[in-house]
Amino acid sequence: GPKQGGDAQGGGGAPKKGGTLTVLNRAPQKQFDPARLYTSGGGNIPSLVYRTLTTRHRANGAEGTKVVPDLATSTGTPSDDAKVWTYKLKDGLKYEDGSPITAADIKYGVERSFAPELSGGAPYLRDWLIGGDTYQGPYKEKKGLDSIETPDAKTIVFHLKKSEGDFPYFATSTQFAPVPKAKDTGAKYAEHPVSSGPYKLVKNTGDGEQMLLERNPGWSEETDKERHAYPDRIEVKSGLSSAVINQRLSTGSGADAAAVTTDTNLGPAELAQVTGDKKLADRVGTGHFGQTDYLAFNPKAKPFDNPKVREAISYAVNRTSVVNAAGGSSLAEPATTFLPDQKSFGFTPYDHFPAGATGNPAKAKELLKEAGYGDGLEITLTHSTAQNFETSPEVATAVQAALKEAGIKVKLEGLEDNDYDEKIHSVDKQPDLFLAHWGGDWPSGGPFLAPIFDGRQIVKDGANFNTARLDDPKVNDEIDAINKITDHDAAAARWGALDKSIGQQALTVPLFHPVYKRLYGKDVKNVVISNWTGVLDISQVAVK
Amino acid sequence: MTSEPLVAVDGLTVAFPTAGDGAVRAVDGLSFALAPGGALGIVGESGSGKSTAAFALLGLHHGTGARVTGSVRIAGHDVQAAEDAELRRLRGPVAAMVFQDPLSSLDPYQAVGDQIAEVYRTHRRDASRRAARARAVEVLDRVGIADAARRARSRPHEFSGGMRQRALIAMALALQPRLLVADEPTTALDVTVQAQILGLLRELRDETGMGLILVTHDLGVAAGSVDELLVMKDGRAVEQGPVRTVLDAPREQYTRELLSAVPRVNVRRAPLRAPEADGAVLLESTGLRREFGRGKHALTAVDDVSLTVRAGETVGVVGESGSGKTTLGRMLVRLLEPTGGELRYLGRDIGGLKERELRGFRSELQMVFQDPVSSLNPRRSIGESIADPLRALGKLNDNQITSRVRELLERVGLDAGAYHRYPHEFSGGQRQRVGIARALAPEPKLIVCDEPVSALDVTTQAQVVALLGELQRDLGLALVFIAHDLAVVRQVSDRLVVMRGGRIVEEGPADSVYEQPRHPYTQGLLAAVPLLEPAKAPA
Amino acid sequence: MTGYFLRRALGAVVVVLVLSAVVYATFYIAPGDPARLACGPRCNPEQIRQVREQLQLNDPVYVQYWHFLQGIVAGHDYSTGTGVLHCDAPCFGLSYQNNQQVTDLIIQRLPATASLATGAMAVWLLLGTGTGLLSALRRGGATERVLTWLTLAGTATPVFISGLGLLMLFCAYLEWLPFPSYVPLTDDPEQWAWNMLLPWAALGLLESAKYARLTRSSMLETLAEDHIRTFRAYGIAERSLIGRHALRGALAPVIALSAADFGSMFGNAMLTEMMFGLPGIGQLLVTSTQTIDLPVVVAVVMVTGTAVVIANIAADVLYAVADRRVALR
Amino acid sequence: MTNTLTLPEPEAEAAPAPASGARQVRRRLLARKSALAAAAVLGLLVLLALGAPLLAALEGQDPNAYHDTLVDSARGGVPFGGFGGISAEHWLGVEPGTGRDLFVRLLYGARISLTVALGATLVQVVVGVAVGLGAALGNRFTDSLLSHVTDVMVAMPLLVFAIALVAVVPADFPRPVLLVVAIGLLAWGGMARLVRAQTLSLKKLDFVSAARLTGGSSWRIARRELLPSLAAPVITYAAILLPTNIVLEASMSFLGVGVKPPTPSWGQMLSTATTWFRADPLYVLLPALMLFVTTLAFTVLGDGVRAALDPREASRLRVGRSRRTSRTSGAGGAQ
Ligand SMILES: Nc1ncnc2c1ncn2[C@@H]1O[C@H](COP(=O)(O)OP(=O)(O)OP(=O)(O)O)[C@@H](O)[C@H]1O
Ligand SMILES: Nc1ncnc2c1ncn2[C@@H]1O[C@H](COP(=O)(O)OP(=O)(O)OP(=O)(O)O)[C@@H](O)[C@H]1O
Ligand SMILES: [Mg+2]
Ligand SMILES: [Mg+2]
Repeated sequence: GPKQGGDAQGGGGAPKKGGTLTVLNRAPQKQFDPARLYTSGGGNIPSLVYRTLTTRHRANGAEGTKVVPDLATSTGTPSDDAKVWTYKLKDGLKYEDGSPITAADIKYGVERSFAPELSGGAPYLRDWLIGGDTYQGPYKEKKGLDSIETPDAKTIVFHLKKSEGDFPYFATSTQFAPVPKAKDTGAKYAEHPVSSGPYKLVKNTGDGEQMLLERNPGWSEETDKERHAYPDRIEVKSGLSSAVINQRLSTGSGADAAAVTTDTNLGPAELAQVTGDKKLADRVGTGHFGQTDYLAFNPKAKPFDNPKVREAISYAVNRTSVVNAAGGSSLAEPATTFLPDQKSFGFTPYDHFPAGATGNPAKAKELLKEAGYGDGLEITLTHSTAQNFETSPEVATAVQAALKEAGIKVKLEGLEDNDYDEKIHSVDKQPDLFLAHWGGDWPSGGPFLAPIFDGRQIVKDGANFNTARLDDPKVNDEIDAINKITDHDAAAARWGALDKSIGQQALTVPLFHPVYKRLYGKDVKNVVISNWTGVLDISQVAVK
Repeated sequence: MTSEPLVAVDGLTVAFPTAGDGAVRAVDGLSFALAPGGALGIVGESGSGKSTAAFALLGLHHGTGARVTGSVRIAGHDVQAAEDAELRRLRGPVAAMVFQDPLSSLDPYQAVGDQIAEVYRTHRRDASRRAARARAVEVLDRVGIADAARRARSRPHEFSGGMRQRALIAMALALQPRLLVADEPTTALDVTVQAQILGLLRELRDETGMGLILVTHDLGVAAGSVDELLVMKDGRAVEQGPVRTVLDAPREQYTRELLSAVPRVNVRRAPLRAPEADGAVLLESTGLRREFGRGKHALTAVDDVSLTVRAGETVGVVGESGSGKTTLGRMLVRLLEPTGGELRYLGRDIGGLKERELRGFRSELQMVFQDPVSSLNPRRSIGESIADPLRALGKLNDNQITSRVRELLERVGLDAGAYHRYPHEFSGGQRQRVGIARALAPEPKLIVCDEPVSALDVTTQAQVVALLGELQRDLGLALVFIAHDLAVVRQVSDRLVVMRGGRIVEEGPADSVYEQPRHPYTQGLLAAVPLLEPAKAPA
Repeated sequence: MTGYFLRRALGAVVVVLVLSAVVYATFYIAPGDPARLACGPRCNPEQIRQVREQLQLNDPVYVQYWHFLQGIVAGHDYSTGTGVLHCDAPCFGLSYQNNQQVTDLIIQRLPATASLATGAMAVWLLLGTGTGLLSALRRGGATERVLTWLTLAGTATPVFISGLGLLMLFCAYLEWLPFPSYVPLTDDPEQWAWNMLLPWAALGLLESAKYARLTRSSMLETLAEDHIRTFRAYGIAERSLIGRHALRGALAPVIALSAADFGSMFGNAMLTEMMFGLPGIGQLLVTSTQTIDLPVVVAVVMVTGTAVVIANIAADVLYAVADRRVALR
Repeated sequence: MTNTLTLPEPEAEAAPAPASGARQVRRRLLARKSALAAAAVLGLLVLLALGAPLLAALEGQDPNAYHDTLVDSARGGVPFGGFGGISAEHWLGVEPGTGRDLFVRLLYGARISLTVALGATLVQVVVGVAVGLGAALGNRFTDSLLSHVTDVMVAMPLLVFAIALVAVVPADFPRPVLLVVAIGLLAWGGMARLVRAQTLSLKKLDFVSAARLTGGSSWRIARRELLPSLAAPVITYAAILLPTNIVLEASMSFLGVGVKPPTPSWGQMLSTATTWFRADPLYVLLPALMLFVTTLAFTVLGDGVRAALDPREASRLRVGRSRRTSRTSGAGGAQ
């Protein structure tokens, strides 16, 4: 159904400038180079320092899934069937040292993300830009990428290999942040990045564990409609355990009263405690991120080559216990579609193999019998040992318990997280049945469906996400067709339809969509949690 | 001054609870008295309750679980009834104690002077730190520690055994106690040092007029140092009286036995049989050497020792503590590898053989160890220990082994039924017998006896010496008999070797060495031996 | 003496080298490709190849290890793309994750771990040794029993439970203490101490039972020694008997073992560091293990191994200094 | 060589005090009420672990069955009802999130935890004693080699290696065995040092020399003369190692390399229960309590066994107590 998400506003009264905001995080900001940050991860603290061509609309809920201009005057002007994208920079854009931001700096920023020294980042630049697949970055190939043109200091033009209607969304990633070539120190740039955003990095110790951000005098509010920058200083303390973060936020003593977290959810135990306490419950924001947790099959392997077996498992799954294992109904919503239930993704409801709330073992058994497994079936389910409430042992055991009802004996294979990650994304070593999750790099059906179902994206010796090895020309053609559409809503509808039709093949069993519950300090105001990332947006928070 | 005696003990009984039923009465109805300034010797065999009685004088059994009855009065204090505080006031200023083992009786972490000063200040609250320290130096000087002011700052491990014993006496002296209780103050020392300490005690008594209770198992030591003598057996007083009376005209049979068991250095050994001077050479060492440690810290424990042991003879080895006797003995049976020189057994050089190569004739060279406590495995029955060498030989079956062990036990004067008993159930003398039985078991050709009797009281000592002699006669064993007690050695040896600083200083037929010592060191040793009968000087 | 230290130092070098080689080999065969991890979540084969080359992961393992050792002795130069990065000896290489110098990473994190280990040692010495002394001197008392149970419970409770429990109690419920957040000693000693209090308690508690037992036995043993009897026979009060004569001997093995444990805290206090968000060595070790950041893992293990080895030498020396009867060999 | 420092045994002595036969040891052990109680508790735990299926049947629950209706899904899956959902069907309540029965899981958890703890301790004792003895009895080279190997083991950050080891070993290797091996083979350094130090001091005693004179092999000497005397310190140390090993298993679970789900172990239960301190305290308390009881029992029993092996303890027994045991005294007329 429709989402109301992100309704929290924080403490009463209008937000004012000043004060210090504390960010309590789990993972240290190990990467801070704009070239190395991955799109969806690049939106939090880095977004305070790096401005990009376009950016997320900083608004609650579904409104926040919109893309809006940032350094550019518009979200981009497409031409040639969305193969060419042109941007004009706003006036009066400056770095922290007062020097002007130019289109060449943005080009340079994009180019350096190709350097192997600065590995990381999303694959789209390589896949989309003409010449991107062989380019080795400006350190080795000084002359740069021809497919990015800067006819003047304020104009930048991108030439793509194929139509990409979603380019404006992609242009929100930090690779599109300007880097002045003269100040580039290569691998060491992250130690002293040149800020284009409202804050500059003052201190960074312990490998991104403790950071201090202060106002950037070069930034002007007039050129930036999205970031508010209320606090004078932002202090980041990470390397904390999630239990401690949530406990600190709920206690809120001292500086913790003006604290938020950008990477930590309320866990089930904490949720149980928070919901019992009205005062605390008021300080919880809800966020949705376009993500689906699912069971992935290898339909080329026995017994999953038989669609009936896959369907039987779809029927047998007990989504209530799976949701409980994932933290309960406040932290996970049962899913029957592969696409997240958000409009921007083109969500189109369907439930091809209705299992009801608690599974339909009878129907599953029936299908198994038809498939020739009337005497029972023994399969192995691979999962990660990381305690993440998604691909973790708890969820796996919930699936195991449900399939047992249908006469399927499930052997669990828990892999250490790295091992798990490498195996499930390797064409050769991929397990036949495993827990997987997939989140959108931006809120659109394209980055959600294409990597999973586009037959041309089966990656032989890199990270493969098309784990069903689906290579259906009809699907591939439809993906190409939708990519040409630059009207987001129109594209969304077609993505939804595509999802529904692929769903009939039971290549995956969607299990649930996670929901984020974010606790924040008692002095925190103007809390914005968009459905783009589901993360509390620190550029909006005020502590006065 | 009252006419009250300094010490009045009446019906003292001390019982230790045991695991089994009831308790051990270590002291049983003991009564005696000591006038101020008097000196009483308490003698008796090991385990007769001497130390237990001495401890009771200072109330040291308080709070240990031992049950003490009877009355003990020291200078008018009722020790039995005294509170802790009163006891503390008594200990030191009124009655001070000097313990047996000077090695362990001092705090290893503190300077000797500080320890004495601390004791002094505990009882002289008005004394300043400086005064206490001065007093410590004074008493250390008094007991004959050279350069006392400097040595007061040394820690115990920097002192020699004799110096430590002096320091303990100095500690007692610092408080000028009216009574000094000395529990075997010289057993751990050489004869020469022992003579000095006994002389010192005599001097102090003359000087300060303190009373002395001297606990010892050595009648010779008591003879020269006390006025009165108390002979104990099984916790009871057997005989009591002026020292000369008791020694010269003992009334009790037990006292007579005790006296006759005391080895006399000035008496020749009764020849066991016709001396066969030309027995075959069994073991021969030439220029044997042993070093410990490396580099700067190297210490040569045995240096250039050449020695011949013939079949069937006994070679006595004497020398002061640390002279290398044990080291030599261990090398002879190849428990230690020599660092230099040659060691021949039946003509074969065994000095450098590996453990594996030695196994073949291990059983032919045996040793009886100095310390009866550590030489038996406390966790195995003595029968098993004795049977071990037989098992290793692998010639006999289990039944034969058992009967052989029983035979051996009887041979050394133990009950054959003792097979299944554990070492702690035996007295020191009995344990030493077990050690001998174990050494005999594989029918060796040579036994090195390392101070086999020094831990024993005179009666047991005499028994063990007699046993060894008997065995030698019957079995034709060769013995190397190590001891620091010259009198004991004289009883058993055909030939004598005197060691000092790792070297042999004198060697020869036993009688000639004892009667005409050539080396001044040997002469000094012989002169220092305490004698039961002061009238007779060594011939 | 110098000979002794030389010999021990040589042994230490051997131990640390073997340790590093074992770690290198183990992590080399452990699943997970560092190049892929460094490359990012969605890398294509070409990118992975480039990164692998960049990280010099194509060489055989022994060559990589040799280069690593070379760096420690002679330093190493790395390309940053725009210039050259001098990594002076001892250079443990660059982190695969973000090209930080491993040596810097470790140096930044040593103070927190050292603080943790020091304070925890104080806790186990106070609590453990105190309990041990109490139970040696006053067997069967109520205080002794409670303390003994407390230390045993501490040993039987994983630090992620006891740590969180302490946080909940003192920071959330009673609000007596702020939630710990590491403040360097050099910045503000008072804040440093306040913030370290709970981590110290949690880690110290874990070790206390061992020390309680060690102290108790050691004390009983010392009290049975002859020299104690000497002073008792001279009317010295029980209290100074213990304080002046028994304590030192009894504590010698305790201090020595503490020194050894202090060393092992560098590599083994990771859960405490994670629980309290201390930017320490152990935490670095865990995160780098998870990302198979080989230079960091090996370097940290070498540093913690060195700490252990040095601590062991210190323990032996301390023991010999405290107890002169023991000779160093 | 390397250091001889280790945890000395409680009431260690320079020369081992006289001891006596197994019968007397047993008698002394039986005389200690605390040791008896501890043994009883441990026996009960083992029985509970062994009888887990029976008791589960008695309660009518399965350790892995989900009960979705018993937990409040909207509130993070906290069990309905007070005290963690204790009811007639679920005697100790249910697990948050899944509704699995805690009583049965605790019992099944005992199987793993006790196996891992005892197994790993056993491995540590065997390897530690072997290496320690080897170093103390071997020649200079052996000693130096083994001591250095011990140093390497001690210097290894344990958890990290355990993680690596678990990752390297194939996933279908039985996990409890792997945990036993991983913990046991990584953490024997302390034991080896203890044994080496004790053996070196025992070796100086004359009864070992006497045994050498019998011409027996080194192994024979070690087995007959040394091992019995090493038992006391080894047992005491093992009693400390045991809870440490259970905690280690818990820590490994916490880091995701413990037993495989859905198998329960106390460590696994503790590591997932961590955050439930406030919302469902019983969930944390139950495994924690089991762990504590086990630790206490092993410590007390270890103390008892050690004391029973020490015959000096006999004279420490109060007279009143010794009378009660007099009937059982049969062996040897000790004084
Ligand atoms: N603490 C104790 N517990 C039980 N029995 C003890 C204890 N102390 C001494 N005994 C026993 O009391 C008896 C007397 O011992 P004591 O030490 O007084 O003898 P001793 O005459 O001093 O002997 P030695 O000449 O060997 O020193 C011995 O049988 C001994 O075993
Ligand atoms: N294992 C050893 N390591 C170092 N030094 C030793 C060792 N054994 C003996 N020594 C030293 O060698 C010297 C001779 O010792 P040994 O035990 O042979 O003397 P001893 O004549 O038997 O003395 P005692 O009469 O006291 O038994 C002593 O200085 C002693 O300290
Ligand atoms: Mg005595
Ligand atoms: Mg000797």
